Amino acid sequence: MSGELDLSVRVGSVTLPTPVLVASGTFGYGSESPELTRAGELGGIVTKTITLEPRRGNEPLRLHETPAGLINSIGLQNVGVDRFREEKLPKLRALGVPIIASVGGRRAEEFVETVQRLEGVDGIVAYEINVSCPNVKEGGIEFCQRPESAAEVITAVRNVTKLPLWTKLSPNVSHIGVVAKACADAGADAFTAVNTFVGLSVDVKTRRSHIPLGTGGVSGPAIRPLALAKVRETVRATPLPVVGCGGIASANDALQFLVVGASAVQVGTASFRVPDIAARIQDGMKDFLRSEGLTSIGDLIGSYLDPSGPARP
Amino acid sequence: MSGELDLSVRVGSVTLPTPVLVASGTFGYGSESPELTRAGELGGIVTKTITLEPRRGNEPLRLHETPAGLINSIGLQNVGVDRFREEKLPKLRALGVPIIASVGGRRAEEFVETVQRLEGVDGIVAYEINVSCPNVKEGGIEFCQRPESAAEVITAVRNVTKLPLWTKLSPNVSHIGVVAKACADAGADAFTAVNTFVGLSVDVKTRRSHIPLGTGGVSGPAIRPLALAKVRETVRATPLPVVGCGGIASANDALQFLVVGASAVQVGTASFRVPDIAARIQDGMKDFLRSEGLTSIGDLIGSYLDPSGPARP
Amino acid sequence: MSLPHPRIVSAEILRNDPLTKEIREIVFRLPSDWGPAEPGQFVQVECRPADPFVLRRPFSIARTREGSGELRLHLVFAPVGDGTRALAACRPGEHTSLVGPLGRGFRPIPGRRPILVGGGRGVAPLLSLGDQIRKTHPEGLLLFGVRGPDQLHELEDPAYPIEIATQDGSVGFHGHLLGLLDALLEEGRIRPDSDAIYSCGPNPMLHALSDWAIARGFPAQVSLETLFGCGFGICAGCAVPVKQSEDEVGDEFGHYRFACVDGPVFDAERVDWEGVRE
Amino acid sequence: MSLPHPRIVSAEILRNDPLTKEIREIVFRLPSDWGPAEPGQFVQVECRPADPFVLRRPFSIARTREGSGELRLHLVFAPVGDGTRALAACRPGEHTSLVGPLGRGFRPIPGRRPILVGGGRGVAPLLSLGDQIRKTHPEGLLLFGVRGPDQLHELEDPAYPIEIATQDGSVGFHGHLLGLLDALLEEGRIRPDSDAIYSCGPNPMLHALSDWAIARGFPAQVSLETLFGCGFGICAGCAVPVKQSEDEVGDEFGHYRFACVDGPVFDAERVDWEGVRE
Ligand SMILES: Cc1cc2nc3c(=O)[nH]c(=O)nc-3n(C[C@H](O)[C@H](O)[C@H](O)COP(=O)(O)OP(=O)(O)OC[C@H]3O[C@@H](n4cnc5c(N)ncnc54)[C@H](O)[C@@H]3O)c2cc1C
Ligand SMILES: Cc1cc2nc3c(=O)[nH]c(=O)nc-3n(C[C@H](O)[C@H](O)[C@H](O)COP(=O)(O)OP(=O)(O)OC[C@H]3O[C@@H](n4cnc5c(N)ncnc54)[C@H](O)[C@@H]3O)c2cc1C
Ligand SMILES: Cc1cc2nc3c(=O)[nH]c(=O)nc-3n(C[C@H](O)[C@H](O)[C@H](O)COP(=O)(O)O)c2cc1C
Ligand SMILES: Cc1cc2nc3c(=O)[nH]c(=O)nc-3n(C[C@H](O)[C@H](O)[C@H](O)COP(=O)(O)O)c2cc1C
Ligand code: FES
Ligand code: FES
Repeated sequence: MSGELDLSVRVGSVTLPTPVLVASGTFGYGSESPELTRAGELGGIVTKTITLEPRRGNEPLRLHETPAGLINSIGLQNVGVDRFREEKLPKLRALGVPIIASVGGRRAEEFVETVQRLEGVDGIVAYEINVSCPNVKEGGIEFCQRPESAAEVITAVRNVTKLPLWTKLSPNVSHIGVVAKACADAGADAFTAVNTFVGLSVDVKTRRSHIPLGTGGVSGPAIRPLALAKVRETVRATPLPVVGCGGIASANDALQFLVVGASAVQVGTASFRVPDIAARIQDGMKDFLRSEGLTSIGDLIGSYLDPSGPARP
Repeated sequence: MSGELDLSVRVGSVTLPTPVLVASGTFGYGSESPELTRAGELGGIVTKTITLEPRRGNEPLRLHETPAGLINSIGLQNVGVDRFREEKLPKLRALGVPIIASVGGRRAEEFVETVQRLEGVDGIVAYEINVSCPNVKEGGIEFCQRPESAAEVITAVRNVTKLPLWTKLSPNVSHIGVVAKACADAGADAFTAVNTFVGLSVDVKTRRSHIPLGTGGVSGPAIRPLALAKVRETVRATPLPVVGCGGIASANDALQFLVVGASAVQVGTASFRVPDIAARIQDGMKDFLRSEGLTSIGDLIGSYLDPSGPARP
Repeated sequence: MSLPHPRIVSAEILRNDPLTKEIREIVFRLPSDWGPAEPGQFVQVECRPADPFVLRRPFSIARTREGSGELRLHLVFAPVGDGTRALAACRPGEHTSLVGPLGRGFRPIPGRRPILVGGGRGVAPLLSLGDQIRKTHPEGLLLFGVRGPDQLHELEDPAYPIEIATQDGSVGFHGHLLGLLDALLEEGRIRPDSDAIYSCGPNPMLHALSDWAIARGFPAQVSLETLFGCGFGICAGCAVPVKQSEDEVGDEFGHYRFACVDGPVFDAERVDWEGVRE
Repeated sequence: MSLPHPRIVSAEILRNDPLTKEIREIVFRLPSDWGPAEPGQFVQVECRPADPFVLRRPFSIARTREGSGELRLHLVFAPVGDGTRALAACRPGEHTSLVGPLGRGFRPIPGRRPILVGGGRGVAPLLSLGDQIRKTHPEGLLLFGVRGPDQLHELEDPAYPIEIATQDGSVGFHGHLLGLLDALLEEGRIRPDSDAIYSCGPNPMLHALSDWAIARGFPAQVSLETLFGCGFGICAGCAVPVKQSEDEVGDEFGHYRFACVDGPVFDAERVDWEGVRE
């Protein structure tokens, strides 16, 4: 019975076995405790954002819990592209799951150089271009807050790879659709929407932020309705596929993103509490398909009855 | 002992007996069940947004709960300025609490006309100019998403009143400081930051939004860290006072806004669960002052040790 | 209205037991000076006291019982979602917070025999109505329409004789409440000139009942359910569309009323059923 | 490492009792094939099972006891914040979810006499360490430093003789743990050439103890506490600054290690205490 259900989806030219991926920076390098996380069953793994040079990341404490949310300030701690390729990627590949390499940087040239060092390496099905990390001092969020900057990065990377480019968008903008359009024109193949929302929490006794850098990025169920609105806006802005992300913690949450038009979803913070939540969400999707008498998850994608009229008119 | 504690604050030229106000649209006209809400003890009451003509508001269902948050789509249902002045205001005035009249509209002229009909009326200490409501089809959020539009409203209203103008800012923008600056230049006296975040929640069975209009505004504890970051940004952008709002549900929450530089705070959604939460927050502030050996709430305002350096450099 | 002011009270749970597979009864201990509540009024309950970020849920007051310096408040409820399921899991001895009594209840019509019509779990406010009017209205009927035994529970000391309609035919009249009403009307056991209907239940049932009653000339009052934000008139979340009469043009809320303060009980003919989400 | 894979289990609470005013013990029933855990490993516990949006909290495994097809897992904890207070309110019979065993525990040094040093509520992992090494290391000492009686609890069947230091002087040595260590060193009851220190407690105490041990030539291992996001290496939230040795330049995490997978137990000399938030 369950064999008849088709969870596979396409994100542009990439076919994924299921629409449930794990989000960048929330699943280590993908190979941590694979039995605990049921990593081998997933639709895809987006790696921790990789930069050209190793980065030590931000000073602790890096996390602070808020109502149904989490502020983080990791600062893109990562081993750098070379050690990623040599040490992390082989283990990750062994899981047999599509790998999306998340790439970050301070300048367009860093993105380009990083992508070049990953080119021709087996197992990577797409790049996720992280132009939206709010937790690094230079660059980071600035790219998305000026559509030209984000587009510049995409143009530059587009020149050095034929692999699909997913652009990870920031929600901290007035019009996410404008940024999406600029990136689409520059050669992006898909979008991941969204990264974290800028947030702040203060210890009133010490008069300091709970996070040494001040603000951090807010993720988790608290942001889900905000993220869903941004995803819908992105879906309507261009004809490119969108991978939805933000606060997903249940099959119902994930299905909402598919209904409003996301081709796939990413699960982030929810894995911290329930290590195999992404796989459980897949199980829940199957239950939902059965209860609706559907056989393919594709039938749900974009099925939203939008009071503002259809998307992509 | 408690008599020695000074909770009074100034928002520009307005002195408030305490820094805790109730937010527009979340306290009716201020005179509903005053015993239950302890309305007479508050620092101030911001009225439901008043428009020139009565408005019937949006089609139900108008609310949907999300993790630690609430999506609303009320649509500025209100009795219109004339009936507000004749019927609601006298009852409100009887509470003996400073009244801030929230004014909304679709065009600058509507704001002007509404304010004119409130001019000279006893008991109003300031206007809150709502250029940030995301739940009405025309106008609403558009004002804040284009700083010129928001500024145009402020300029127009500035011409017809000498009362302080608080501008209620939308958080749904890339740079709230830019909007604040434009409004400051146009003659605003203070800011209320922030209104609700655009959000969406979908019923996956019916493929429809839980709210007939599609998106609504998200409030409640879920948005608190996001709102606090926006308030800090607003505080840094201009020398004008800022009234903080968004997700406040405890004294600790409220104090965080004061620490980052807000001169006062507004409590919204939290009153729905605990009708007298604003008064309880005042009680909690006193406890905090005592525990810190402080006598005046003013000593806390702006005491944030900002890793990005001091505000208003 | 000279109703007592609503209060916030922390109440101990004395009992929380299933009545049927789908329906439970929960009993709270309240201070003896709480209320008194009008029949049809409701309370706003913190269903998950440990989680401070969830709104309260509204429940009609099913019964109040006085004795030994305290008041016992009975609610009858169905665990249908997260909030009500959490309430079902609360144990005797635990405390939770209630706000109430709130809202405008039934206004029994003097001289008319009450026909109380409850659908599904909607029997709660009719119990308190029966308790309060049995002295002034000694004659009456209590009609109870349910899907089947999973919703059917014993009523302790009902004010009036009970007639039951079950959709599965397991007990009483086989069919819907309207079928039962038709039958009673036909038999002359209920009469539009001398009776009045007071009802509570799912919105589609209330809609059908209202149409039925209006068409046949019965005065009817219905207790509506919708989503509540606050329960005491400050959020404008609980809008119920009402028909506007000529002399009400320009009335304060356009054609919306607030279920929590203008209701939850409305005259059946006042409700604009086309606009009610069912 | 041939540690068993960590698992997600729903565990019944068998006991949840105060040991002192500040310290509690909670006991879970686990499947008998759970673990085995290394001493110093921890579990991630859902402290408020009804609230699905709160992260788990880490607790060191204090003891495990086998018997009749099940395993009993003991944690010793202090209710200090919302999560631990909610855990304190959980009742026997309720279930909650645990992930574990997780992390890298103590690596007892063969041939060296163990000196277990616990500060405040930090005695938990030392109990499991004692249980596991008492056979291979029959001699040892257990030092326990607390503020006063509110933190001082009986230890059932301790592996080694206990010495207590209390800051208020109510029991045992009057003063801090370091004072007690000084005294023991002076008396020749502990010796850097033959003993090894294993410790757990608040970070400032571990910092002071590490400095003390390193200065006197004791090998020392400390179990660190910091904020955990996940507990199994996927969030990078639990960074602990470590000193980098020459041959480690360019090591994968700059000079941060993850407390949850590289620790929580670290060699004392490895930790860069200047960067640890205390
Ligand atoms: C004045 C009033 C009196 C009430 N009295 C009783 C009573 O005596 N006994 C009783 O069992 N229930 C009563 N209810 C209904 C009760 O309040 C809801 O069942 C409860 O709020 C559901 O909360 P939940 O968290 O369990 O469900 P949710 O998880 O919030 O919702 C579960 C499902 O029910 C729908 N839903 C929830 N509440 C309502 C509603 N009020 N109207 C329409 N759809 C809704 C949701 O959209 C969702 O599909 C009353 C409601 C009102 C307004
Ligand atoms: C590996 C490990 C093992 C642990 N073992 C035990 C144990 O056996 N028994 C026990 O009682 N506790 C133990 N702890 C600490 C325990 O996890 C925390 O007390 C708990 O997470 C606090 O949760 P809370 O929700 O009650 O507090 P919160 O409300 O989250 O915090 C309360 C206060 O404590 C601070 N705080 C919370 N956790 C930490 C932390 N880990 N480090 C520094 N400050 C913190 C917060 O900043 C806040 O000021 C351990 C921690 C770790 C990392
Ligand atoms: C601890 C943490 C680290 C993250 N690191 C990255 C990162 O390296 N690159 C990136 O693109 N997004 C990063 N994110 C953002 C997530 O990928 C995701 O966009 C965001 O958390 C929203 O999804 P969620 O609510 O499901 O967590 C991180 C999020 C968290 C919580
Ligand atoms: C039901 C509801 C109605 C609201 N109506 C208005 C309004 O009429 N005018 C306005 O400026 N803000 C309105 N708001 C926004 C609040 O004033 C406040 O800015 C927002 O809710 C954030 O604060 P909170 O999280 O404390 O609720 C409304 C919010 C809610 C929840
Ligand atoms: S529920 Fe808030 S006004 Fe009725
Ligand atoms: S707590 Fe997540 S990596 Fe250590």
